[in-house]
Amino acid sequence: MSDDHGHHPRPLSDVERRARALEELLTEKGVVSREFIDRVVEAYAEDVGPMNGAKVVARAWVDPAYKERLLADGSAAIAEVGFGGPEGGHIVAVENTPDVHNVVVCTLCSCYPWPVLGLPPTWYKSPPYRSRMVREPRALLAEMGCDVPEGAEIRVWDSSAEARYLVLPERPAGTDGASEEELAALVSRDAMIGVARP
Amino acid sequence: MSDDHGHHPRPLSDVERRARALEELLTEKGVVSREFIDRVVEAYAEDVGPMNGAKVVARAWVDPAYKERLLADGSAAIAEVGFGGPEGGHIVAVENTPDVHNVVVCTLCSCYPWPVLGLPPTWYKSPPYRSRMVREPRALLAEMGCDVPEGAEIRVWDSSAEARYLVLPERPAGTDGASEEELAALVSRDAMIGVARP
Amino acid sequence: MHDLGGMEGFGAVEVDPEEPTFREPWEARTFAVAGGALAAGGFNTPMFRHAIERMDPGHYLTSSYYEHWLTAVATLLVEAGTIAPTELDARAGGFPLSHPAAVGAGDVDAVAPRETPRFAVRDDVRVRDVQFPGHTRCPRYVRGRRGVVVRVDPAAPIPEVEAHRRERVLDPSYSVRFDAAELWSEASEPNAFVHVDLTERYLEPV
Amino acid sequence: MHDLGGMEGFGAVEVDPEEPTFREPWEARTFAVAGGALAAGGFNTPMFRHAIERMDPGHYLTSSYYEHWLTAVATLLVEAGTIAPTELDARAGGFPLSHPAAVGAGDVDAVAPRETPRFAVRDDVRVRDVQFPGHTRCPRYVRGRRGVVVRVDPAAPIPEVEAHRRERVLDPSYSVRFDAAELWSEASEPNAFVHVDLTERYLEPV
Repeated sequence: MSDDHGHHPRPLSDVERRARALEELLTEKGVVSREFIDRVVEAYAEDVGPMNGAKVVARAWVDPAYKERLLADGSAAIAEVGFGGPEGGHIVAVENTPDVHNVVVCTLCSCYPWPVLGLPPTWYKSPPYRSRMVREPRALLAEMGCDVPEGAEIRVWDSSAEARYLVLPERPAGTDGASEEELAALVSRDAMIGVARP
Repeated sequence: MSDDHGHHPRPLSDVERRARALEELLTEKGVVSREFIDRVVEAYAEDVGPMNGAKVVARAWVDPAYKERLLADGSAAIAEVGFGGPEGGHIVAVENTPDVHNVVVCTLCSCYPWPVLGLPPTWYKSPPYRSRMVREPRALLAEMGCDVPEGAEIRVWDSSAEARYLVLPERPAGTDGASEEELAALVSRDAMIGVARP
Repeated sequence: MHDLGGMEGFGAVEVDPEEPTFREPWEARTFAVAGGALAAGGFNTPMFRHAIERMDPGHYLTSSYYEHWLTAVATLLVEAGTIAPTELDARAGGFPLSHPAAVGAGDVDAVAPRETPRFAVRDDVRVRDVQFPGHTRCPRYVRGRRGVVVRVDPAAPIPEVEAHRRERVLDPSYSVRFDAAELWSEASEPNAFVHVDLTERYLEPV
Repeated sequence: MHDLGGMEGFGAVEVDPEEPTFREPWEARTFAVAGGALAAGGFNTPMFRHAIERMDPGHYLTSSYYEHWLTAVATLLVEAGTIAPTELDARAGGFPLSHPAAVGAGDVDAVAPRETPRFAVRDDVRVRDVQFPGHTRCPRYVRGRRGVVVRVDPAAPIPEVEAHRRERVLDPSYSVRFDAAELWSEASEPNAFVHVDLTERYLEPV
């Protein structure tokens, strides 16, 4: 059992008791080792996912040839920058333009491009987001603070199979002199899901 | 406040606290009177609903002309026996035969013929019953102990508008000499919903 | 979450053969309070049903029938200004209400009453494939499906109009018979039929 | 209960901008335990997803993402005989599991792998109107609807076969574009399109 379990000053909640029961049983039976669990927990403790995606987006903004490769084969172009792994085998980058706004959802579960965005936030996994984004995307985007111009087409991508989507936002105006690093700092996770503009 | 509230030896549950809050607020504001509430509670305390339906069924078993009237205009024939009231304005009786088994559900809420069956049981209002009876009636009926012969057609009635349904079960074999009163004692609520045979 | 016909995953039907009419005293009192409050406030049945339908789906599925009533009546009274959420919270220590309606009176067209049925028994019909984000009595599982009229009923108030405009406007009404194979494709049971009661505006000729 | 696309009544999306990757330590540990246990038991992703999908709908909607993981992993391990429900209950004081599967391996036909796509970009297709009571990745809201192929993807394992027969059998795969008006009729937003990824067996030519 990890040290974590010694730190609770309050009684465990129901779900905490269940999580502990399962962990204890599986480690006692040798199905999973404590070392494995601790190592995974540590690996994901500092989730730098969205920073990876931001680097990819910034590179595409400054390098037209890279952008072309990214839109043609997302996973390969992302691997060039050094990222890959689980949920990254078939990443598709979709490009926002003045006429097209892309947004990503997974109505059936919570599919998400881990190598470039990390693990998904709670709202992305929530029933309101999953139920509404395919049915009333413009209204929901506005509610979330992302107003899409009336004339622009909205493309919702429901990741129902193997592809995982990364939205390539429009490069903000007035950033002509910015370095790739400065540009990456402007790219938010939400912009790469498509619920915000960078 | 009624006496009921003095009888709790244990702390109130969340829903009890809410029910009490609403009752108190509405009586204090004069929206509903305690007398009205007590009177309704008393009126429904001894719910004789299914006995009413059983009398109607027994009458139809012994009186072919009555049965004809019942199948032609349920509410009118039921009024002859003295029953009526809320949720009884348009009762439709559907007849079981060796070739046809009828069963009633309300997928959208819990519509039910109150004057002849009383208030519905919890299972009738439950998501498993409401979701499954329209999709796998034969399997669900078998699960509930009501085996419908393979050759018999199953007719599920989803009470989605004004009509409320009463199943007229088949008269059991070997009851030729029975009186109307004896027959009524054989008719169960579940048989009149269609999830049992009398 | 109320439109449950055909949904999967709910498990076995649990029957308590000894169940009384009301399992606990608060259920009987809520039944009575609801009846009185709905009458006093002039809330019609479609409004009441819609207030239940607007409950958060997780709350709807994990609460009992009379908790649905309690939540819906409190919601209607709060929306009418009769009681304040703070009053409820103060006494109950938290009182979850239903979500606000997604449509208002202006979203439902005023229509003229109709009483002469367009369809007759044995007519083939198709349920219009419409998705209305307010109160409706057209179950999702029959939308777009073909059936046959088996009974012509007296004209009945249109649920959408009664719930959202508080007007009783009549429309012809039918019982429509659907073959299970039409509703559930390969997953259907043989020799099974579902009869659903539908107002004429939900139907189109085939 | 997982097939949420287009369902109504869930209210506003609540965003916590300060949310860490894991909100509580048990979530991180469950994430790790699940990864280890799924690998050790040879449970594939469709089996894991199906175990989540088999949660009681009320439980599904009122529990967090990692409680879904916890429930699904425990269910798979109990079904495999690795742990006993009594062991879980004894330690946790109650441990709700998912419902049993409605279909078994015998309910899913063995099929031959296919890799050559039948459809091309710009082909019109219709989603087959099939209702399968097991694991599927064909969302309900597109069944019976017309769309157009916008991308041909590498062949992908058929979810039904992988979940229920534990076999990876490939089928061509596509991204299909649907006009919102085709999906939601009068209630749809203008100038909106939904792209859904579907394996070929879900599609038929128009």
